[in-house]
Amino acid sequence: MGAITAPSLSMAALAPFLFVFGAAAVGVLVEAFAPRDVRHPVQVGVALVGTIGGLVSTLLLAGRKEVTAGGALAVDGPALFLEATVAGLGALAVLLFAERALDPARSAFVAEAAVPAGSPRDAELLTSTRVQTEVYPLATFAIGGMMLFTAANDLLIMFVALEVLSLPLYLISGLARRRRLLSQEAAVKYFLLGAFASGFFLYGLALVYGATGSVRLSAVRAAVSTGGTGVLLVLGLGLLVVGLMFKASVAPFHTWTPDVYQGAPTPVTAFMAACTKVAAFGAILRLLYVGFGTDAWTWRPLIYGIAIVSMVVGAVLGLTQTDLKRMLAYSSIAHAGFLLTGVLGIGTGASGTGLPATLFYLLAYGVTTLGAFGVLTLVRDGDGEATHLSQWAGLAQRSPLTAAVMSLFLLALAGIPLTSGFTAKFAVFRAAIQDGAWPLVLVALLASAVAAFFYLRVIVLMYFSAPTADGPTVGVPGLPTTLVLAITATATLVLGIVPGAVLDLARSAAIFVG
Amino acid sequence: MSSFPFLLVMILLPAVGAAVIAALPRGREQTAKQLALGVSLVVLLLAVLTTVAFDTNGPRFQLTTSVSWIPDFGVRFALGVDGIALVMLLLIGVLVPVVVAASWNDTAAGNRSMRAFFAWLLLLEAMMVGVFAATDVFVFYVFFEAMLVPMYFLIGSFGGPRRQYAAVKFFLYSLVGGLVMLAAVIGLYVVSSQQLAHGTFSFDALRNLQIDPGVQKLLFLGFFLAFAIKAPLVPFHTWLPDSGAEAPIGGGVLLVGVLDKVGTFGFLRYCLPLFPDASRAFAPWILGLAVAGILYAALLAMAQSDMKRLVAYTSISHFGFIALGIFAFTTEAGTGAVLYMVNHGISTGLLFLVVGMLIARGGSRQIGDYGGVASYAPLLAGSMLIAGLASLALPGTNSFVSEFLVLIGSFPTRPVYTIIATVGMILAALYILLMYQRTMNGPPRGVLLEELPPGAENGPVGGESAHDSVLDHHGGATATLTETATATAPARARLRIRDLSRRELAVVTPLIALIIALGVYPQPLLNLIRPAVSATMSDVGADPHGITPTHAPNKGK
Amino acid sequence: MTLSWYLVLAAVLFTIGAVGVLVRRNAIVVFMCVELMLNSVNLTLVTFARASGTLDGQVIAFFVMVVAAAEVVVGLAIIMSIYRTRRSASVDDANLLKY
Amino acid sequence: MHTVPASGLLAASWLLIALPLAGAAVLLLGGRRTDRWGHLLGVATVAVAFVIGLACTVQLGGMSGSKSVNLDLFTFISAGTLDVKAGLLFDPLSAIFVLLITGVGSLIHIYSVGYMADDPGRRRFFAYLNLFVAAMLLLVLGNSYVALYVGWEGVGLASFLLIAFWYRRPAAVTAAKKAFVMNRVGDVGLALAIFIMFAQLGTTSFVGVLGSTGALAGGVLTALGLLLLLGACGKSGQFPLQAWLPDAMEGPTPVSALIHAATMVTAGVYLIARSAPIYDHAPAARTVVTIIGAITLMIGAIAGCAYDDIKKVLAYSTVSQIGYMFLAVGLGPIGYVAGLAHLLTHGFFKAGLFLGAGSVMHAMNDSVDMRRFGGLWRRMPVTFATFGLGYLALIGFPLLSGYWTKDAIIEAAFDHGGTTGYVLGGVGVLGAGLTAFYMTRLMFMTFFGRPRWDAGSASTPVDPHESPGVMTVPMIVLAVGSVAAGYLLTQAFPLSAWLSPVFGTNKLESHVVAPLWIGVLVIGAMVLGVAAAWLFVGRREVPVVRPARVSPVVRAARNALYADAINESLFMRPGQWLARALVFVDNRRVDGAVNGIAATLGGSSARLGRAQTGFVRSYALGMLGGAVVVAGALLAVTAG
Repeated sequence: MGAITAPSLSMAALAPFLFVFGAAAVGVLVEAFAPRDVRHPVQVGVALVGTIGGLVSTLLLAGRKEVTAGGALAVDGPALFLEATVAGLGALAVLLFAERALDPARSAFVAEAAVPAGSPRDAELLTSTRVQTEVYPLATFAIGGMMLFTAANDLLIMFVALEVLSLPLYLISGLARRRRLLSQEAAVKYFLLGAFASGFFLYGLALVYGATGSVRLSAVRAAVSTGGTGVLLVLGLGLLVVGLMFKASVAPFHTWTPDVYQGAPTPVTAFMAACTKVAAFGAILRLLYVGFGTDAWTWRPLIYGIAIVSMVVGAVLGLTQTDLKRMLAYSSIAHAGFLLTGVLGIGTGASGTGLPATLFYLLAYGVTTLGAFGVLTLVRDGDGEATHLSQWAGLAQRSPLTAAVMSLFLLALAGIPLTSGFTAKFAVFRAAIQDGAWPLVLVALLASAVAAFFYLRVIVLMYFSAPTADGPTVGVPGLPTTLVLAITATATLVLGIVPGAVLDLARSAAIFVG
Repeated sequence: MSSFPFLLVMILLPAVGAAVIAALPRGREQTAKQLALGVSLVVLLLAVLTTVAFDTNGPRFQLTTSVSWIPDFGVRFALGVDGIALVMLLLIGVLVPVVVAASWNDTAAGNRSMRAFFAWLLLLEAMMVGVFAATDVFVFYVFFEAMLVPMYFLIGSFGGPRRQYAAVKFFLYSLVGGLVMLAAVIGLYVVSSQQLAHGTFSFDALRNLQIDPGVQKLLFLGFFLAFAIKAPLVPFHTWLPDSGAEAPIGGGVLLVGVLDKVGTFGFLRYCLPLFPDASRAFAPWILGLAVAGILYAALLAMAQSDMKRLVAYTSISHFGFIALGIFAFTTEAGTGAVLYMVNHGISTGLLFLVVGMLIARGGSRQIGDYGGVASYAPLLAGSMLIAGLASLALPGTNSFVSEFLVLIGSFPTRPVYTIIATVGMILAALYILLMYQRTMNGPPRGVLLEELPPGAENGPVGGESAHDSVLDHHGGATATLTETATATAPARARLRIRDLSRRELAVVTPLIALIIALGVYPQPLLNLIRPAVSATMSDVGADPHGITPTHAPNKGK
Repeated sequence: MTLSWYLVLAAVLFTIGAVGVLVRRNAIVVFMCVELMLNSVNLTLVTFARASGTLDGQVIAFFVMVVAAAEVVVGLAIIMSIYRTRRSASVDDANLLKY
Repeated sequence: MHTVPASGLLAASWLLIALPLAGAAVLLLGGRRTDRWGHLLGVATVAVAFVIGLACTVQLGGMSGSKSVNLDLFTFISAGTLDVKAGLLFDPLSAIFVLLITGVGSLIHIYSVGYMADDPGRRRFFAYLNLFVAAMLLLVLGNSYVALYVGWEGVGLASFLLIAFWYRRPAAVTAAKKAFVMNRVGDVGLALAIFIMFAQLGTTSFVGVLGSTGALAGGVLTALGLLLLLGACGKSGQFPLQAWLPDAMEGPTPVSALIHAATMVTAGVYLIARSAPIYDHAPAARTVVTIIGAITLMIGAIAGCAYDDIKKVLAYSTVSQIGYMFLAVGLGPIGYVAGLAHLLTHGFFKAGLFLGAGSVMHAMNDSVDMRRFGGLWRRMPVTFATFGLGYLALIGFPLLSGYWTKDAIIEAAFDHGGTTGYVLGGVGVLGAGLTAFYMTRLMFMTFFGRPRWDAGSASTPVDPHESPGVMTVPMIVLAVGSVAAGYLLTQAFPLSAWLSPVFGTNKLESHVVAPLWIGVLVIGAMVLGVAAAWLFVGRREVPVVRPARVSPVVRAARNALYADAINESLFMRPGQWLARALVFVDNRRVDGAVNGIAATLGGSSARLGRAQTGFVRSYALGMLGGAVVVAGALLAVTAG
């Protein structure tokens, strides 16, 4: 037993985490000490300062390559790129949380989560403007966890980050103000399944530890390079992958996704769909490329197969959905498959174009899907958001702008040129074909065509159908949502029309340390 | 002069115009129309100036513009035209103003606004110009796919009763083809990055690749499927009758007139030069599809009762001729095929417009609801006759030249296919005359006998209120009247079919003039087309100078 | 007794936990089964730590316990809230979201 | 074949086409403004064209050396090695056609001024007529097969427009379509022949093709000959494409006279004569031409005997007479001149007969039923006289036109030699007899016997009267032609001499059957025919209602030997059936496959969606299963 040596810590490299976690901690304190009336603005402010601070400090770190915190944290291109993505998207999600103009009760979140749904007190509070402001520190913690997830160079840190990002999400999934039963059910399902998946991840961690004697990815890599992959290591890898695929909602570990996306408050769904996907794929990339990159032929067939299953399941099941949030959930599953197509483009010795392509795809998809869910918050009837497809009939005639923005996001999700979705798809498919995976790409393309059908169906409804008499109203968004939609729509277009700079950035960022 | 970026302006101008129209406040429909007409006329002018600046003896691609676009993919926003693309730009330039004028008094159903119609129309024009002007495969692909969006909205928002089905079918069908092509596009890029220092999408660079025959076949099939759906070749055609029938007339004209030509253009521009070996290997099969399509679609056209569907099927038949000309691999047939693309755009465009004018008057697309229209609207009847004659390739009309060139050029290399294809000439006469005579000749029938609603005794004399009824009314009720109509009916006939208005005359006149002019003196266009086709033929390994006859001709001079 | 028996025991526990998640209806019990899975992992980790002669595995086990505790807090809160609404902790009753 | 460039007036021969074309354009585009003087413009353009044509012919006649004058106007189509010039060829052969077209055309234009005086569509009528003349002139003047083809289809269009001139009549509309489509069938043959020429020789000009026929293989030449014949059959109403011509009588009578008797339908004869060098090397194709001619001759003659519609009888007569011409040109060099001479004389007397029939119809409120005529000679003396002369010319009355030219054909047929010669000659003689029979029958029913027309309605009483001068004068001119043309063309100014630059001089040294005997035979047949007609028609009362119980032979003749029925059961019905079947295939199979894919996807989506049960425990099971599969797959990969 040697003396414990303090690990070397690069404070600068940790700055983004300090910002975000600091803001979260401050948020908790605010919750405890600030008077109720000022809590909401203060919490929003704190959360925004934390996330934007995280974003800015990440950007300032651009170009740095090191392993810090005793080798547990990587500060490299992919980590910084994805941290910035998460922080940026997180800030936008916080803005969606903070919207107070849409719901008559001035928030999408429940007034008091502890009051049982449907009780007299609940009905009383339904119209109250009180809000459970804990969502802001919770979300900030989740953002911090996600950033940590992408940077974790150590399976243990990865596990901790996984829990740090998951636990707040379980909670805020259940905080919807309206349709609380659904929301709570979503939280329970998400929690139980999430914990179940964590168990797999953890068992995988233990097996890898047993096989290599370490949970550090660099050590795993060294062990894999020298000794190949034994049964323990392979089983460990498989279980780790299962845990990560669950978070990334890749079929067949996707089952929670539609239910939770549908039940959770829409801003939370937006947050989950965008940020969790980014974080989970960050971890997947790091695990596979850094930890097992030298033995890609072990996991390639697996990812190949999972990608196909995910694309097909997402695209086909999306066809018959009648709820927009559920539909977007299946879309998210299909997109996870497309992303895996990019992950396959590892090349020889991680020289492929798969990594930058996947990074770009994550950014593009995150922005678009956040925007799409953002639009969903606008269209409302007496019982909250009107997410049933039939309610969207003729929306273009009620609110041309809303319909136009939604169409833009949908076309981007479908991968139509001149939107970010096309550039992203092109990038990942190119990477896969360069690695000889053209049959997979063909499947992916056909799946995109199938998926395009359900995106189109929404456009058909919005534009080509006559509006129903008792249709939903389109709320006039306040500044936060307007800002979010403006930013996401612009980004969707810019990434489609002039993606050069961002692609370059992704390429220059696409080198792992470790 | 030639340093002026004509092509870029021709893309940007309508795109900006579309944005401006879309941004106009509600109620400024008139401004929108005028703006659309103005922009489209300027584009026409630019197309003409481009033609003037084009040197037929110059390099293959001229008036090139090339800007770095996505360096990471090796994509340059490269534009340039050869003779083939140039004539297509001219066709676009002519058809769009005509379509704008033809849609001048259309009204949109429900709460929709015609501003959107004109905005989509201009956006479509920008995309179409981009497709033909691109010299970078990636740029081509981007426009190829993006073009779907405006057309999708045109069909879906302003189309007939089954417009939703038609729009989605159009979009998905094309998208499937396009996505398969995307795989091939990426594959081509990968091949280029293996052979060259870095991957590229530049057409000129790709043309010089030496691609392994097996890979060539796969890539060829990827491109071919997309183009075969777009063109469309039988059996990938079933979206066109639906789309053509449900599209608003203006959209329909551009759909069959220009949009579908992207398919045949793609065969010629991309399939042949990039994959010459595969093209040769697959040619017999494709020719089989083309010839089968000519007869199949012609027979189907004869059996249609819906005029717009009929015209759509005639187009499919004509696309068979174009494909025959392209895959015969002779300069004569290839030139004919390109000319056919232009001519088909003009003649079928006119046919579509005239049919649309008739439908706007009668409110029904069924042939059986009309009869004896010529008595009331001789100009309309005459226009339809000319359009029909051009469609059946009567000498003296433009289509004759192209059909003749295709057939005479295909015969020496592919006699059997050509002989079968000529049967299409007979069938063409049948389907055109069936439609023309049933609607225009004979005693008045159908809607012409319909009693006018009270209070409208004088019929729609002044304005064009008949347009309102295009989508909603009539249709079914008229069928029963048709049965009882007899030859003694004229006394009861209502003068609800007016002849062409001044505006409508202005729409059909330029097209008729082009039909006749290009029928009598097609050589200027042929001079533009020939060098590009020759170059393509030498790419595919055919004699660029043309067919060598079996016996040296006796030069009697 | 070799170390591998501990591993087998851990695996058996893990399996029991996993199967418990599948067969038990009560949300609390389901959650307990998850905890069983986590603890079987702890056993595995400690065994491996013993085998490799490093402390890392044991340290990780501590981390896992802490995290599990946090999970309990969150999980029970969620289950409580739905129980108070529905008067039932059966996971099969929460079945509004499907297809 | 050697041509010289055009000079003098011949350099302006394009005006021949341009003038009527311009007339048509002015009349069509001018609209109602030209209603008052449009018909005059129509007449004027054709008349001027006739004058120019005459002057050109005179210039041609005065030329020494080559009499083929070539005039290239502009490049029509040039791509690859294909180079088609828009150009004209003026030679003795085209000259006689130009004169026939513009000459007879002028007369019929003049006649139409009166005939169509009361029709509101007169301007349109003249526009179409001018269009026809222009196209027909292009057909005979073009210097390449492509130019010929352009004119060829152009006359088809004009014919279509004019048959359907009264477009409210369903019968007229159907007849027009039938004519156009059957013509197109023939056109395909012509088009394919052009394709072969280009593939083999790289050119389509008459000079290039006809000058190199020697280089071509026998099979190619036979194919060319047969394909050209197919084209000719379509245009000229020859077997098996003869069925459209009688129906074409639905058009106004001047149209029948000009297009469907005198000029357009003889284009097939022109084509075969023009392509003589091809047929010279393709004896098999040539034999087929004679056989087609002989068959058609008999079909036309037999059907002509059975109809009561005056125009239909004349139409079948035309079919039959063109059969004679085909028979002639199929006989080879000895028959060309005979056939063309018959073509010219036929142009005169058949046009005259049609104009006469038109005059009768004009008088009888547009009735065409001969059973309702009778005794008209008293009411319409001029018509009767001119019609009678045409009749005599047609049946080959000695010394009138038909006598000279038909005799020459039958003579040439016998001179062909062998059994074939006798058979063909025999058919010719038999045809002459039948011609005499049906024409005499027509004369009896129309002009002699008891008047059988009813009074008509009060507003339109039937009151037969002579036609106005503007109509009778052309009839008189044509009657004069009918009388004199035969003598002039065969004896006074022999056509053979005029055409010798084209066909060479073909003097037969000895005849197989002495011309005298042939003359006797033909006149005998004619007399028999007339006598039979007198026996069966002339001396009896003509029943107003057509007898229904007749022998199968008569019934077959009345149905024109069932040509329509055969076409219908062989092409139309199977075609319609096929089209309907294809509609089913297209909707259910081809489109059904597309929709089927969509339906399958939707169905599997719904079925797979059932797996999303909403139960946490089943989700967990799915995950566990997934984990097992993942682990298994990874193990399999490492093991393998």
